[in-house]
Amino acid sequence: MSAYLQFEDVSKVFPGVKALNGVSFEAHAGTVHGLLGENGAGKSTLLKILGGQYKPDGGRLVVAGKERHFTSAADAIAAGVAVIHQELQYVPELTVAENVLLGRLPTRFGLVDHKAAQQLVTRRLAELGVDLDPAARLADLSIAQRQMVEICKALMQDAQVIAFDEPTSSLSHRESEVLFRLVRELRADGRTIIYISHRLEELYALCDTCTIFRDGRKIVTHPVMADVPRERLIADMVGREVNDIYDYRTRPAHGERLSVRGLDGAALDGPASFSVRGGEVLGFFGLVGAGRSELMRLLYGADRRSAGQVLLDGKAVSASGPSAAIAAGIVLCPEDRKEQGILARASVAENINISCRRNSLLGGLFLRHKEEAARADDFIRRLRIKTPNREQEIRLLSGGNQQKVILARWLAEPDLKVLILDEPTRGIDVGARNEIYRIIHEVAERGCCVIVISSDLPEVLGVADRVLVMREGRISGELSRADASETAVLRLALPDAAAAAAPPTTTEHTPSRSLQ
Amino acid sequence: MNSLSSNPSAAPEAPASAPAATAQRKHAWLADYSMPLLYIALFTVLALTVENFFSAGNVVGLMLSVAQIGMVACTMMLCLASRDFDLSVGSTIAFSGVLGAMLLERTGSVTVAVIGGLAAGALIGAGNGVLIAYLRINALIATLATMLMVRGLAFIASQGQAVGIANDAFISFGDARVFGLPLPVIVVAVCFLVFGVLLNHTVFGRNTLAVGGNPEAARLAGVKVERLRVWIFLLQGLVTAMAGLILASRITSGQPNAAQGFELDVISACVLGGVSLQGGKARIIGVLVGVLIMGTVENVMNLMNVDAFYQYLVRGLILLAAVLLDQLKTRGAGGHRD
Amino acid sequence: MNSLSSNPSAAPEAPASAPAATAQRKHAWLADYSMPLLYIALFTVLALTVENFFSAGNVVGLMLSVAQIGMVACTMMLCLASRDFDLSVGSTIAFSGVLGAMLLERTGSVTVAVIGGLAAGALIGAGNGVLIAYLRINALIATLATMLMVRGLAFIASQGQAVGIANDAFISFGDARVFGLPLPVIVVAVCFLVFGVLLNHTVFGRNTLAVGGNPEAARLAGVKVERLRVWIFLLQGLVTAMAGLILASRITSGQPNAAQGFELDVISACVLGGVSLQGGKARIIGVLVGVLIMGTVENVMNLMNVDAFYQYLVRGLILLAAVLLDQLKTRGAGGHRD
Amino acid sequence: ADPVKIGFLVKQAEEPWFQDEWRFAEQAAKEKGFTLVKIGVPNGEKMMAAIDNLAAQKAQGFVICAPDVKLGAAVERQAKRQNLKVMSVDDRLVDGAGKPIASIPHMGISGYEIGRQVGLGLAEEMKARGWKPEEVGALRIAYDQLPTAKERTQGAVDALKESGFPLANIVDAPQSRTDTESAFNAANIALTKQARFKRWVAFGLNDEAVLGAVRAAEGRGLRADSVIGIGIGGSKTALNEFAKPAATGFYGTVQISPKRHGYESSLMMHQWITANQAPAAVTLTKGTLMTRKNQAELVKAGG
Ligand SMILES: Nc1ncnc2c1ncn2[C@@H]1O[C@H](COP(=O)(O)OP(=O)(O)OP(=O)(O)O)[C@@H](O)[C@H]1O
Ligand SMILES: Nc1ncnc2c1ncn2[C@@H]1O[C@H](COP(=O)(O)OP(=O)(O)OP(=O)(O)O)[C@@H](O)[C@H]1O
Ligand SMILES: O[C@@H]1[C@@H](O)[C@@H](O)CO[C@H]1O
Ligand SMILES: [Mg+2]
Ligand SMILES: [Mg+2]
Repeated sequence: MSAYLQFEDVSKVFPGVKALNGVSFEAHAGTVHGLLGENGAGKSTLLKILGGQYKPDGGRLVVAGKERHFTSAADAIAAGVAVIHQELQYVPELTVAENVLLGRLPTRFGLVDHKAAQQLVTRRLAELGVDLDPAARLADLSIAQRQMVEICKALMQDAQVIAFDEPTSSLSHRESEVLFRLVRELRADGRTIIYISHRLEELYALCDTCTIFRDGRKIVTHPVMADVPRERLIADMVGREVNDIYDYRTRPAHGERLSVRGLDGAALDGPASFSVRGGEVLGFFGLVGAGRSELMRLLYGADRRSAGQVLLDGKAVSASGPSAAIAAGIVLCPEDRKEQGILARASVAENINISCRRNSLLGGLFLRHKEEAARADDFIRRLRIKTPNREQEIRLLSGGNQQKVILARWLAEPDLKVLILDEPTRGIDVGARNEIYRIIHEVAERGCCVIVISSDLPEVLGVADRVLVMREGRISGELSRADASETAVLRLALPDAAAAAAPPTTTEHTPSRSLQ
Repeated sequence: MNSLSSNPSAAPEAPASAPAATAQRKHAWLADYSMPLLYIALFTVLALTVENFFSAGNVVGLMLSVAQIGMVACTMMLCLASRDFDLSVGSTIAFSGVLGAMLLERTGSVTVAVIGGLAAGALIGAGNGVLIAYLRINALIATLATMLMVRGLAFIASQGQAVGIANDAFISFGDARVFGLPLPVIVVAVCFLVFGVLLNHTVFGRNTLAVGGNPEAARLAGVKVERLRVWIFLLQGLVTAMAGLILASRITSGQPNAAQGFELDVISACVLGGVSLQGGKARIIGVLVGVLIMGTVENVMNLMNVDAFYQYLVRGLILLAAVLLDQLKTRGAGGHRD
Repeated sequence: MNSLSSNPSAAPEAPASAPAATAQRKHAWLADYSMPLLYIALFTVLALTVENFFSAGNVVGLMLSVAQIGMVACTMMLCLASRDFDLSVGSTIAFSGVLGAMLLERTGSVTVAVIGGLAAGALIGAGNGVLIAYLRINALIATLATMLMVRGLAFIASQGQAVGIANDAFISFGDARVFGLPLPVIVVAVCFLVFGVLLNHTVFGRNTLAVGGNPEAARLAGVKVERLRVWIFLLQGLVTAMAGLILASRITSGQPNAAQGFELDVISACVLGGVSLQGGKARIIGVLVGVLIMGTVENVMNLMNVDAFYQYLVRGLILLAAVLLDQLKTRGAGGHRD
Repeated sequence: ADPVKIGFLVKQAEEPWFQDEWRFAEQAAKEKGFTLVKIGVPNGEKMMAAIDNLAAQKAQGFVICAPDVKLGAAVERQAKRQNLKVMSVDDRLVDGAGKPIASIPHMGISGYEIGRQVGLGLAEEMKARGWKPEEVGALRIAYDQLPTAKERTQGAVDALKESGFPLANIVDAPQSRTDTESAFNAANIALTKQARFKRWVAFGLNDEAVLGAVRAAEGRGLRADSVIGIGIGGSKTALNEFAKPAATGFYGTVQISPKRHGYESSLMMHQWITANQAPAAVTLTKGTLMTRKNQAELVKAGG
């Protein structure tokens, strides 16, 4: 079987960064080809070249035996290439149907046939097994649902080559399952599929072949992925050994520090209460839309509370807004990096220093530039943030590295008492994840409370001392680390009916603790 | 320019429960129609309280007074929806009027005058489009520059003098009545219809919104963003030139001084009608109401003999009241987070 | 937390090869300074070719001619950087001047006049801020409304007539020279200095940029977005009022008609200087150059006796040329993602 | 000695009136061999800059029609500081208290007087047509934001009043800008409001304003026989109306002569600079009522 898609010696240089350095590999029809590599290794850049968004500085791209020089996304689409980019690209004010059919709305007598569009999308969504209202505006959907829209948009093109860039990073369990099924169907249909992810389980579950990148170079292609032990993959990717990724150690527990009492707000289904002890890592699990992010935003003062109180070390924390929470030592690392996290056009250093600088101002107003620079450099080094320098605009960093910068922003808080991480490792490579888990433990060891929200069940189980589960806007149960098995947690997370019927699981992926 | 749709996760999940969905629909409906309802309420109150307001003569006069603004607001809406901006419309009105009058004077042919005026407008618009889409010049600066240059051309061409129009066929454009309505009013009504359909029921309109909502997404989906932009500006120029010709026919001369500050009126009417300066959001009915509110306020103030100096105050207050009312309604309707 | 770095292999990323890094620095530098360099080049050419341009008298006159615009551009920069917009500055200039002149007339006290004028400006600004930040009225509409209302107040207060100023102490504000430079020029220089420091070296400035770049992210990072917005507008009002008072002292009267269209000039100067209307980007040196270019073009056209009608053309062309040149340079300098 | 250079600053460079003034000043410059520097000064700030600019160009004096007459003190100061001779044209400069500034010679015509001429013209034509004043409405297209505009229309109102026209029949139509369309809209509303009048006279700041009123009246079926509009300026706008085959409601315009203003004022300034012969403190010119009948000869005379 000859390769349907070939990259030959492809290079791409950005100012100060060699994003791709002579990369060659090929992908065959009817296979899923995984791409792995650290954050900033160049994976997304490769897909952007494939999708016609970037022109390569050197090398050839061959699709179906023909050399291609795409000058726009339209060219790539015309050549039967569909790319689902890492940064979601949707139009918030348009409907699901319009987004899905963007660029190819059906017309009748020159007018858009809204009815046909709606029907077409409804039908395709049903075929794909995706539960979405075609008339809903994208702005009204959750991130996971928007991600599904993006996927549907690409699938709608009936392309021969379909490339996914970290599609599951904002999907939870249920949608991921849908996606996996789709990918398998596409493979069975003889399409050529490129699949990028940092989640080894899903790569093992989906990919036939895989290629590993590091620093813009191809390290190796494994023709049969299943044969390669994961230690080997990790070592190839990171360039070092990573043993126990979660690195869990037991810690002495302190008394209760954070107490959340009867917190309620628009998006919750009744008041929620819980508490966290000093030095404790509390995991929050739930399906998408379970209300975890909402609860944390209420705690943080980001949304208006209708009832309830937050006590830290026995003292009530003002609900006047995030600034009050931060002043009290509570910080939140939000789940939506692009919309709520980064200041896209500001530098890496600025993004790190924005909050903590208030503690080291000169005369309460003036910045200490040297100190800020040093702090930024320090975090760039410690978190291995891949950037040419601290002055680089953060939007030019790879997705995973942006996430690290936001983490650094909060780790830089000198008087941290409560660290809330909402999906902290979304899009982060294995090596860096390991690093983040170590940080979580260290912060806890200093006596802080750490709350980790994650839709990645193994992750919750791996880092937390205790797990709270949410379902449909309320806390549905609590499990100690010892009791928190995957089935136990899922039982609490799934709606009652579904739980009774079939506890769908991650079981299909190798249980994640095997990473240890 | 405040943070309009900056909060994506703010809104409810789609498969919301049935009653919630109905409530949401209802709210959406309210949000959609709060402006027209508001205007109807305003109109009724005025009809009952202000003498002479609700007379055929006055209502037609009111519509005539917003005819030019209304036409141009239709295309300005597209322009703003695609996240652009056009300051050159006032100058284009003046220039096309002057040019049309001059061509009429020279050739005596209405066709030549109309085609010449329209072509000039389309050219100016396309020029704006090329500057903005292909040369990537900031829309504010680009159209400010054309605004200056086109005004200059209007002065130069006419030597600063009004160009008289004597041709009756041409004058009747602005004068003629169909079903009792002056032609300009009919033209503006047709414009609202055509551009409403264009916005909501054509690929062109939907792509315009997409480009404004997220240009990158549109480009990645294969929309030819640059070409679309040029078309939008070209249309804008064309319609503006038409407004300029109609104005010239109404005042039986092409005046190089005409329509100064017009651009701000048009943009304000659009924004008042809910078009977002951040792009991606536009509603033709909103624009219509925005235009009508602006015209009605002026009309009523003059009917009520409000002192010229106090008119400034009243106009400002009404603007604030209109958006605030609209604001409250939408806020009540659907909790947004921030 | 230093054990974090305990991992031996956690060495810093090898930064890209040295020449590449230098090239990047150079590009960044070019992008930073292309505008000032451009201006210096322009100035030199003019000094060599235009008679009387490079004389102390003319250069001082030029600086004086942009004094008002310069002051207000400083705060407008902050306003735009935070993704807002202020159309009310022209009216505020007029109103503060009229008010100052009236207070002077009534009380004879310069202190009362100055404090009164400044307080009015601050109040207007704060009002804008509250409307926009707390009542969430679109900045264009909100400041358009204040623009109208404040202009109305200026007319009402003065009954439409200029208010004469006879007080010599007050007049000397606009007249006095320090080190050979007129006071207004010194004031505008101080403004650029102060607001440059404010933008680049204070939390206030950084937070302003953050709010403009991504309001939601800024809020979650602890920035008190609403309060900051109000402060920005308050400052804007204050500085504008100061400009209004200085103008009144220079022209020895408070004129209710003053500074019409001023807002567009100021915003254009800022945008010309690279301030993004999308917020989050501003550079004080850019604004300075933007202001200087606008003033210089006018100055030179008058020195060269360019015909009034052709001045429109030239001004438009220069605007385009300036952004195009700047554009080309930054484009040459490298990768933007879109 | 330095070559003679004279500035000519006008408040609205785009207005035909000032274009003409400049044109005639240019003619004087050519005849006398001096350089004329023309600068538009739409507001006080620009005016100050323009005077600085003149000094930088080593001009010796300037003629000015300032954007506001109350800028007089500022003009005087600035001219003194820059050591420039100054005289005013069209609008007479006053100090803060409203008194004419003696040290600045003036050539022009009072806006109020022009307005009176308009009012008298209207009254005479009404009489000639045999209209009863109580049955006639008078449309004042108002732009009171502009002091000259207010002065002019006030003059017309006063003259009408003196001729026995009832004050109650004068209807204000405030325009929002000074262009024809705004005048049209304003007039339209006023006509609605006072539909009881079947005959109208109309006046305003300039020809454009009156033209708007005339067109609005036509829209309501009021034509030449029931409308008398008299503008100010004698501009092309007015001539265009007179050129139409049939008479319109645009009955006349008070023509003022840009020729004398432009030509003579710059000659005076030249004389002042070269021969140190100061102009007379005040030179007043007069307006002439121009109608369809006399327009041809007036145009010829005006050049
Ligand atoms: N437009 C750009 N300008 C400058 N640098 C860029 C640009 N795009 C990407 N880069 C850099 O190129 C490198 C590769 O980025 P890329 O996004 O391809 O990484 P990735 O492998 O997808 O990482 P991740 O797993 O974090 O998504 C990174 O160092 C990134 O900072
Ligand atoms: N402004 C709002 N008004 C009403 N409901 C809302 C609002 N914002 C969010 N919701 C709903 O609240 C629920 C909780 O959503 P949330 O994002 O907190 O879930 P989550 O558990 O954090 O899941 P994930 O973040 O993985 O999507 C969802 O059903 C969401 O649709
Ligand atoms: O402003 C007017 C101008 O329009 C012209 O009529 C001459 O006099 C001035 O006062
Ligand atoms: Mg990536
Ligand atoms: Mg969440």
